[in-house]
Amino acid sequence: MSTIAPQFRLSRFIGSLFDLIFWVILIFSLVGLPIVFIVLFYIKLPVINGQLMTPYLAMTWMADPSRTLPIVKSFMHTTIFRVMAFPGFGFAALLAAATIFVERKFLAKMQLRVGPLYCGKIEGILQLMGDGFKLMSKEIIIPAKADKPIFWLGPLLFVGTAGAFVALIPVAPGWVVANPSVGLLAVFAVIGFFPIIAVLTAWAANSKWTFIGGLRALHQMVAFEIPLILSLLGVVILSGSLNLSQIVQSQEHFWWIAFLPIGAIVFFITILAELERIPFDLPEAESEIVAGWLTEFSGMMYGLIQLGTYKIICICRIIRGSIPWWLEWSNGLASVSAGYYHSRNYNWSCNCTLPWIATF
Amino acid sequence: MSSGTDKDVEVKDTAEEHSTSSENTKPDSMSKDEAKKFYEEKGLDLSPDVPVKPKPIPAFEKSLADKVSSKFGDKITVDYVRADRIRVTAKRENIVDVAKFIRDELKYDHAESVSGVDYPDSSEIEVIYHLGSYTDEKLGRQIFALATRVPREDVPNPGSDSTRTPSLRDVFYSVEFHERECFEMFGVYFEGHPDMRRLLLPEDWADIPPFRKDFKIKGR
Amino acid sequence: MSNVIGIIRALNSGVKHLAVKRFTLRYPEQKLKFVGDGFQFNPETGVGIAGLRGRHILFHEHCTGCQLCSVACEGIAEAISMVKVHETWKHNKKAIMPQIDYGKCVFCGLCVDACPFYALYMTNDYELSSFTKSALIYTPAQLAIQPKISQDVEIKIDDRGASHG
Amino acid sequence: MHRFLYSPTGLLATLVGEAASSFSPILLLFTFAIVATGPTLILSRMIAPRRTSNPVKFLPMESGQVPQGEGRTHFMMQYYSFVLMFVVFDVASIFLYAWGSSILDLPKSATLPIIGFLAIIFAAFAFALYQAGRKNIW
Amino acid sequence: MTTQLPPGMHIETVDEKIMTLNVGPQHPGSGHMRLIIKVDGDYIVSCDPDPGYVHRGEEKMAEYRNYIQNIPHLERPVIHDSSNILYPYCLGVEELLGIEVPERAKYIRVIAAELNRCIYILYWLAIYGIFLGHSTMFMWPAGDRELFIDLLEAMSGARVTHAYLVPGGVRNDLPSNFEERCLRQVEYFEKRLREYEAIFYQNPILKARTEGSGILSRTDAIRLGTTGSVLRASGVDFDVRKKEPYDVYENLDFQTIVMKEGDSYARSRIPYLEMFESCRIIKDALKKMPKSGSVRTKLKPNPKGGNDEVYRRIESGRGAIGYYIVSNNRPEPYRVKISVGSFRNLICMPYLLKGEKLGNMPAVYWGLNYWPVEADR
Repeated sequence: MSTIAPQFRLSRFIGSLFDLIFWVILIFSLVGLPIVFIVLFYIKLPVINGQLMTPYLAMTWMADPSRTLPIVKSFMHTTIFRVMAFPGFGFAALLAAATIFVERKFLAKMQLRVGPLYCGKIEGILQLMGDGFKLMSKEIIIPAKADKPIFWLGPLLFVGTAGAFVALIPVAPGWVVANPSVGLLAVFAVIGFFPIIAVLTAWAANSKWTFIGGLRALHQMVAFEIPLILSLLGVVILSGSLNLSQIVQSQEHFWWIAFLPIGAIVFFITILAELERIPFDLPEAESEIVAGWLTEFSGMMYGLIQLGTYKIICICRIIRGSIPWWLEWSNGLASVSAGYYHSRNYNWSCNCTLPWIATF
Repeated sequence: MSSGTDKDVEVKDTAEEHSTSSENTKPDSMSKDEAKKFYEEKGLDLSPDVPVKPKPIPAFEKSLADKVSSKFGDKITVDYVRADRIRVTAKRENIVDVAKFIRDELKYDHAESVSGVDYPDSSEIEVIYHLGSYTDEKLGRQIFALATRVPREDVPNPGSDSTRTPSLRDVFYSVEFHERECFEMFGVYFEGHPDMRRLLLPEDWADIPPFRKDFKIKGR
Repeated sequence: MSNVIGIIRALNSGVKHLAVKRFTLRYPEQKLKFVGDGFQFNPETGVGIAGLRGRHILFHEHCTGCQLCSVACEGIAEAISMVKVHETWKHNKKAIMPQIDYGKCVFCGLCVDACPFYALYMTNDYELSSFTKSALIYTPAQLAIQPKISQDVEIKIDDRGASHG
Repeated sequence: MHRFLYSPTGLLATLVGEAASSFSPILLLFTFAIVATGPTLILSRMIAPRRTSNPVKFLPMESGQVPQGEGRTHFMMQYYSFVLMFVVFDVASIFLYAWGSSILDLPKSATLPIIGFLAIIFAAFAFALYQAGRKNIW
Repeated sequence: MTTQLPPGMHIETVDEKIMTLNVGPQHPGSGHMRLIIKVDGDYIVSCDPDPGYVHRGEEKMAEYRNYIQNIPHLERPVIHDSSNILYPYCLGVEELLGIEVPERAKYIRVIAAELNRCIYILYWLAIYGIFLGHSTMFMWPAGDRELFIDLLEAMSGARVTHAYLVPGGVRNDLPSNFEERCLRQVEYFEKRLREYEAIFYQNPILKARTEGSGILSRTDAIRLGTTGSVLRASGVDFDVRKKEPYDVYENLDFQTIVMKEGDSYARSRIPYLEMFESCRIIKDALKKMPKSGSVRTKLKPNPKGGNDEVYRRIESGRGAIGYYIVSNNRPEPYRVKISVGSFRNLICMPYLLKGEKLGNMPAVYWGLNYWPVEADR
């Protein structure tokens, strides 16, 4: 009998099943139920057919189809729906997944490969899901002298900040989670968060490679921050507003890129650097400093970071759309450049997923 | 797989047959000593396979060798002069002078390899520098083998026994790593080498230098 | 400016390959076609006949149990050992034949070169993986089986690039 | 009540409240993202194997060697000049935004001081770049 | 040793600021070897190569096996350039034993060696690409390598470790339609090779990363005894195939590629241009090859050399490979010394990396054409 794979034992299997059920119930009752109540507290319950909607009545929507549509409609205008689903988290996560898949597939085409093929029968469409499960079932190893709380917090903060980034983006007229009057400054504020997280986790991991990588991430993001900010100044002057929705509305007739081509190019280059894409991949240069500040992350922690990264890519793409410099042609350029120059990350994506966002 | 099922069935048979056969057929099959004897009976009794043909000594190589021998006289011995190959053996006291002469007068400018050869019968280790030239067009196809012999001790203690020779690192810079390799593999200490450390062997190697003839490979 | 042109040319070069044929062998579905039936040897001329050096095939009717293959293998991989077989051949008095351990074999084919009786050849079969080490040891009976193989894909070259099949 | 609303304190409170209401969804989405993805870590912790038998496994990555020295050290990063420039000009750029967003409402003569401001900034920037280029490492 | 520091740079060796990095043996930017690199910020202060992780004692093993049995294990250090590392061994043993090689076998050996050189360079180029973050350049050469592997497999019967060259010729004759197939694939490959130019070699990003980094001057290249593409990138016109032509290289039409710059870009470009020359050699050899004839001289079962020694060398993808074989009337050689290009180029590494930026390390390291397994032997 091999020592690597011990023999299957039914009793242990059943025991672990009960274990799992116990944990699920415990977590649901400790975390899930409070969340449900918080959510119910925030949702403004509608009045339907003359009576106030209660959670218990809402439970009956399946039994009474006439009640369904009003409930859904009213739910769609709540903040919580925006946060969770459409312009918010779920939508961004879906976009990120689509980005990863399309990028992998098209890169493979350029490199004379086939890309994901077998998982999910049709062109490997389930590959990402498989990767997710794989990452989830991998062991999380935390280095010995690491600063454990910060190390655990790193990926969560990263994903959370990427989510906060999502909140600022107008996806369609009226469809935006948060609409502050100085939205553009808020974007810069959120972008400024990422190097802090990088340095924090890099310092916490107590490894040389993460340390160098984190410092490089910090320096790179800082170095490209001013060109990024200045490149958007022209748009602000022309549209006379810092609100993203107003910037979008101000160019219904023509795009500001006609007046600001240089700023557009600067923006494109700096956003590449902010996203640590090739050729600005100094913080993660894998042939010199193993994976930069991601070196010590393993398992699902790494998965969360990747999720956050791709979410930021999508958001930056939509920003390019909502400050419409980067319409079709620029998206095309980005996608093309992705293919020729690596790889792992680049936003191929750009044109291929939901181009209508850019053109509304 | 062509015969997957067949193979699975026959696995047990194979194992059994193997174990039994190794006992039964041991005298039949040829063991290693016998095989060696077989070689010696077949091979060594015969005359050498090399047809001995007297080859003309090429003039250009001869002139190079003459330059060295006229300079150093009987301090060196010219072992052979062949087409493109010259071999000279020098004493270890004057190998640096010979090497300097070869570099400055004959225009050989780099070492291709430094090899040691162990001769336990004469209790000597030979160190051979194969020198080549990039700068001189005519020497492009020439290899100058400069050899020296150092005493060999039966119980080696690399670095602190009499197996030592002057390093040529100051003459030919390129021998640096080659001499380090020769040091760990044969225990020849090169005096004057700035960085005489182990190169390929692990740090905790505690056996005798492995390329000596008395270091036997396991099972041979 | 030259940098911009260089980048654009590189992009163009990459994009052109979107429409080029894939150069990927989808292995379990497609298998490469090899030259001939495997590596064989002509002891009279001392020259081999080209072919893939895969698993061996042993012709029991030719094998004399001379151990030359085993001796040849001794300094290389020590994969061949001579075992007793329960067969009676007139020319194989000792009734021993080679048994090959594919966990050790390096597929150099020098055993085939050593065989003077046309008894040991190599075939196109290269799929030898197994779950246990002992299943990699092939007895003379297993070595006698002609493998069934279907290998039909070749590299094809046309205007739209090279592809398999 | 009305008196309070139009008092300076009340106006400030309104402003703060509006700002909070427009920014609070950001915070909400931030928390939601953590709440939605955090359980995957817990799930991973539950289903993934956890073997603590070999302490070598928990060493930081050092290419297969036992680490020498600390990971957290004083470390010189030669691109310090970029950070310095960032600190200086990030603040300046915020003034530019304040000017830029309201330029359509300002009189034309308001452009002159900003041009002077820009001139000073660019001169300083050019000097900083020159200094940064002069020394290879800072 | 004089260091080549960037102008105006003064490294103060204060211990607190210096960080020691172990690049290797488990590092994406190293092979099976270790570079102990000390960095001061982003600059490398010193580099100490520590090879030996894959040392197998091939030279010792060769003393226990006879001349034919040495063939399979001697090609193991460089399995993707196996014909070339066997070539000098065969030449040396032929000289020791006084064997004449048939004319056709000489041409076949040259073709095999050139095909193998292309296989090696493509492999090398693929890793060069991925080291610089260019994943397209990783996939393309790795895929196109299949063309040559296919040809050599048809020739020799094995895809990677061929064991095809033997003292006295080659193991087997070419298959029937080999020449036509070889011509077709080599011509297609030349077409593919030209496509590498735009995407990789003329790419401004690659040029920015490699041009001017790790400069090895002509005098230093000679003094350090480098070989192969490293030497030719520094402006020394030396190729064993031209200077000391073995087998039929003197009849074939090709030229040596020499560049003067001596930087990483030149070192990366020379192997690429040499692949064109290899294709030329293959086509020329196919044309000039005798269409029929013997390909192997029959040897005695256990040939043994006289009391003699021989040093033969050839040019491989990584530089000159020299075999020093001593024999003493035995079927086994008394001593075999393999002098390989990788080991000779290793000495450049501390020299070139000192004062470089850490980001230039992969380009300089892999540009030296260093193959750890071969260097350790």
